[in-house]
Amino acid sequence: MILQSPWFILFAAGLLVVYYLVPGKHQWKVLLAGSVCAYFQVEGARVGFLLTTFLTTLVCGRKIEQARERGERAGGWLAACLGLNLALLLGCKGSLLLPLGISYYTLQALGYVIDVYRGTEKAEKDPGKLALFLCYFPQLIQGPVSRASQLRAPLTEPHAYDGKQVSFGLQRMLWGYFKKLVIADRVAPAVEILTRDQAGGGSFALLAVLYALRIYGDFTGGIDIVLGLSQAFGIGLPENFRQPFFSGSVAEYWRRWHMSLGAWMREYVFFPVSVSKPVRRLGKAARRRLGAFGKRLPVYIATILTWLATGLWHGLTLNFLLWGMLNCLLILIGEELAPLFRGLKGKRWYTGCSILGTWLIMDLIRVCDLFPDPRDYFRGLKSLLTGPWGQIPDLGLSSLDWGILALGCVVMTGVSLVQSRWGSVRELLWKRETLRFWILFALLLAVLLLGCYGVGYEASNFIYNQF
Amino acid sequence: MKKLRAFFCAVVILGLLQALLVPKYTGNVREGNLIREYYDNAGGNDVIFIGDCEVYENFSPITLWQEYGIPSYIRGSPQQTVWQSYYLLEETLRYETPKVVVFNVFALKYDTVESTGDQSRREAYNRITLDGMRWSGSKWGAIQASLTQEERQWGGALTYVFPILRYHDRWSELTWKDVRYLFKRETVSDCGYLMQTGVEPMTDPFPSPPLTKRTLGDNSWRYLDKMVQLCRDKGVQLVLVKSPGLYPAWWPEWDQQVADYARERELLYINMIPAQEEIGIDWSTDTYDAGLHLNVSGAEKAASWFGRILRDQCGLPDRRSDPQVCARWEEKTARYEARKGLLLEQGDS
Amino acid sequence: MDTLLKILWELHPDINFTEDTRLLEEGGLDSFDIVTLVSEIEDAFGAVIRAQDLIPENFQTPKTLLALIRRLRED
Amino acid sequence: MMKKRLCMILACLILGLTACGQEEQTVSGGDPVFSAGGVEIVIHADAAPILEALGEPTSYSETPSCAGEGMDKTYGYGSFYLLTGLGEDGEVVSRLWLADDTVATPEGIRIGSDEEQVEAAYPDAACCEDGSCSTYWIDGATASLAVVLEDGKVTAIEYSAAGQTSCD
Repeated sequence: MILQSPWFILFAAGLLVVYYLVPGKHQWKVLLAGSVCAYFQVEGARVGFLLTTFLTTLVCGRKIEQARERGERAGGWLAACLGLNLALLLGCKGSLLLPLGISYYTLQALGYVIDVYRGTEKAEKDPGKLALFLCYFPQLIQGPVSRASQLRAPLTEPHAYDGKQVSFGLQRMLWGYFKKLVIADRVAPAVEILTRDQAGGGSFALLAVLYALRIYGDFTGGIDIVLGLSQAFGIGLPENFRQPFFSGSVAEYWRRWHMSLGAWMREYVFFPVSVSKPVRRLGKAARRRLGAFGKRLPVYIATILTWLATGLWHGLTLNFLLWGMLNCLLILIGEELAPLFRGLKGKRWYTGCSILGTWLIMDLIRVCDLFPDPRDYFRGLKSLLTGPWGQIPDLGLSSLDWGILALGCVVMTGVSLVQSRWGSVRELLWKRETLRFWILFALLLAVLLLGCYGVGYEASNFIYNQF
Repeated sequence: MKKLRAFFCAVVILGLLQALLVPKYTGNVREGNLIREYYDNAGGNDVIFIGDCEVYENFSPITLWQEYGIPSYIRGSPQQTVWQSYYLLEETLRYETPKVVVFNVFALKYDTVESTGDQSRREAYNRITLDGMRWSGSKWGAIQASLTQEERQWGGALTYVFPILRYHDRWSELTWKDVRYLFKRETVSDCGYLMQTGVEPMTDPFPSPPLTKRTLGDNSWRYLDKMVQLCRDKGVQLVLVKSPGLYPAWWPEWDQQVADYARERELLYINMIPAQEEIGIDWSTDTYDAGLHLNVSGAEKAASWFGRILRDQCGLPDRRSDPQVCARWEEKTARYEARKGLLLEQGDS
Repeated sequence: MDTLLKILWELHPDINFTEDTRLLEEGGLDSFDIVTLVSEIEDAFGAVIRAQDLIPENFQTPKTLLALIRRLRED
Repeated sequence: MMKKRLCMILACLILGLTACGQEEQTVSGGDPVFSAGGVEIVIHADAAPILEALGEPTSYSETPSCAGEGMDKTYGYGSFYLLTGLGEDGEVVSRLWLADDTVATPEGIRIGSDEEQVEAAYPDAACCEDGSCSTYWIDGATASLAVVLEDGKVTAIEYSAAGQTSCD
C-alpha cells in the first residue's frame, strides 16, 4: 500500500469512521486491526520480520523490567534484543530487501527497550498495545520515528470526536498530497534522467536543485499525510520538519529536517557515546595533552559515530556512508568556525547568505543518494568547476510542467514563510469559512488534476495520445 | 445551509470536470463508443453478436435486415476477452432475450489478462470496453475480471467508478470536441457495426508467429461454459462462429477443439475461414487493412452468407412483415446508407 | 551556583546567564554544548551525568541543572 | 534460564530467516536472451538500437491491432522474425521467433534439435505435454522462451512476454 493509492485513502477513511463509532476504550483496537490488515496486505509472508521484532521487544522489555525490580542486572536481555534487531535491520538493508517500515519500527522498538532499561518507560504488559506501537500503519510507510514516551499514551487513550482536529488532519493530508503528487512526482522522472545521463556541471547543478525539490516534496509531503491522518485520529505525533530550508547552518538544518530521526540518534547514540566511560576518559586524557581541542574530542567522536549510524541507517552502501561523513564534516567545521561569525548574527544579509549557502550545500550533499558509486558523485562535483554548463538533456518536462513546478515552489515557500512568522496556516484560516472552503477545493482540484498519479502516467506513448 | 450549497457546487464542478476529461473517442479510435451505443438500441433484436473486432467489423446487421428481415445488434469491442464477452452477454440478456447469440471464438486464445498483450495496451482496451457499460453487477464483474496488475495497484475498480482518477491529466489534450460531446456523443456505429470503407488489398501473407500453445486455456473454457449456461437458462440458442480473416492465425488445432466442444454441447459452430471462397470474399477489394479485417463490402458479403445460416439452421423469422419493426429499421438503413455514401465520398477525395 | 554559571558563561560568552535563564531557548545550548557541559560539571562537581539524565527537563534552567547535580551526588 | 533465552533467540532468528528466504525467489530469474548481429535481444527491450544493429530487414509488415493503427511491426531477417509493439517509451521488442535451422539460441538449440539436446540445454525448463507435442517453457521474470517439439524434434522456437506460458 502506498500513500497515494486510492485504496489507502479509502482504507483510511473507512477506518476513521469505524474509529469514531466504537467506544473510546476500544479505539486503539481498531487501529491495531487496521494496521495488522494493512501490513499483511502489503507484506504477506514477510510479516515474520515485524513479528520477530515484536516478540523480542515484548519479551525483553518485560524481562528487563522484572530484573530491574529484583535489582538484578538486565544488560544481557538488552544486548540480546538490540543485537538481534540490529542484525535483522542490517541484514535486510544489506540484501536490499526491505519489509515495509523496518527502518522505522526497528528504531522505535530499540528506543523502547532502552527506555525500559533506563527505567524511564514502563514495560508494556498488553501485547496488543505494544504491537500497535510498532506497527501503527500511517507511520510505517514514511516515519516519523516516534519515541515510546510520545506515542504510547496517545495511541491507546480514548479520543472523542473533535471536528476541528479531524478537519485539520484532513487538510494537512491534502497539503501533503499536493507536495507529493504535484511537485515531487512531477520532478521524479527528470531527476532520473539527470542521474542517468550526467552531462557536466550545468546538469549536475540542476540535478542538485531538482532532487532537493523532489525529496522535500516527497518527504515533507509524506509526513504531512502521516501526521494529518494521525491528527484526524486524535493522535498528535511529533513534528518531523520545521521549515528546514530556512536553516542558517548545517547543524541547524539537521535540527529542522527529519527531526525525529535526529532526536533518536541524539538520544540513543550521540549522548550515550559522549558520556560513556571510555570516551570521557579519553576526553580527560586529551585535554591534558592537547588543551582546548582535546576538550572537544568526546563531542567529535560522538558526532562521527552518530553520523556513521545515520548514514548506514539510510543504506548500507558506500554513498550513504560518504553522505553521512560529509554531513558530519560540515557540522564539525561549522562548529569550529561558529565563534568567528558570532558578531554577524542578527544582521539581515548574513542571515540571508547563510540560509542560501546552507540550502545549496545541503542540495549538493543530498545528491550523493543517487550515485551508488561515489566516484560518479565526485565526477559530478568536479564538473561543477570544469563544466560544460550548457548541456542539459531533455528532461521530458513541458513548459506547463515547469510553470506548475515554479508555482508550486512559490506556494510552498509562501506557506513556509507564513508558518515561521505566524504559525499554523490552518489556524489562520479556521474562522474564515468560505475562503477556507474554496482554498481547500482549489487545492483538491490541483491535486486531482495536476497530480502525477495513476495508471499509465509515465507512458508517454500511451494509446490515448493518438486520439 | 451555506455550507451545503458550497458542497453541492463543488460536487457539480467535479462532475463536469470528469465529463470533460473523459475521452470522447472522436478521432481514429471511434471504437470507444461502441459499447455505450447499445442502450439506445436495446430490445427487439433477434440476434446479438458478441466478440472482438472480428464481429464489429466483419458483419453488417443492416444487410441481415435487408436480405433476411433479421433484426440484430453487435456488442463488440476491440480485443474483447472471453470474460468481458461473458459479462456483456449477461448484461445484454437483462435488457432483452434474443433468439440467437453469436459468439466469435477467436478471443478464446487469450487465457489470462496478461496473455492479451502488454499492460498499457490491455489497459486501453479495458477502458474502451468497460467505460461504456452502464453500472450494474455485470460491469463490476467485468471490471474485476479484466483489471491488469498495474491497474490493480492504482486503485483498480475505483478508477472505473470515478474515471477522473484515470483521465485527470488529459486537460492538456482537451479540444473543442470534448466540450461539444460533453453530454451527448456522436453515434459511430450502425447497430454496433463500425463501418470501414477503405480498401487495402492483401499482398503477401503476414508472417505468423509459431504455434506454441496448442490447447486453448482453462480460463477461456470456463467463461465459455458460463456463456453456454447463461444461454441455456434464458432459452437462447448460442452459435459459435469464427469470422473470416487471414491473420492472426486461427490454428487448425484450436479449430478442432472448438468443434469438439460444440459437438459435445450440441452447439452450432461455423468456421467461416474455409468458406471464404463460397462467401465471395475477394482479398483484393474486401479488406481495409490488407487481410486482417473486412471493409463494408466484405462485411455485407459475410452477413449475407451468415444470414442464410441464421434463417435456415436457426429458424429465424422474417420480420419485414411487421410494420413497426419495419419503420424502425428503415430509419436505421437510411442512416447506414447515408454514412456509407459520406465515407466513400471522403475516401475518394 | 556561581561555579555553574561560570562554566555556562565560558561556553557562551555572549549571554548573560542567571539562575533562571532558559538554557535551551535563551541560552542557545545545543547538543554539543550539553556534552561539553557534562564533562565540565563532572570536573567541577564530581557528578557523573548519565545518558538518561540528558533530557530537556533537567536542562531547563541552571536551577534545575543544579538540582540534578545535587541528586546525582547524593546517590 | 540461559537455555531458555537462547532457544527464544534462535526461534526468532529462524522466523526472521524464513521470512527472508521467501522473498528471494521473486527477485531471481533473468529473461531469456537471443543474440544476433552482435546484439543481445530480450523481450521488452527498446527496439531502436536493436533494429539499427540488425540492419535492413528482408521483409517488413505492419499489422494493425483491433483499434489504433500500425501498432505491431514485423521485421523479417530471413532466419528469424522480430515483432515490435508500442511500449511505454516507444517501440519495444514484443516477440521473436526463429524461422529456419540456420540460427540457434545462445544455448545451442535450433529447429531440428532433439529432445535430449533441449533437456541438456535447458535443465530447468518446464515441459507442457500437449497432445502429440510438448513445449518446453523457459521462464524469466518478464519474458519466456518456448521450444516446441513434435515427434521428438524441435519445430518452433519463440521468445515472448511472460504470462502466456504457464502450463494449463
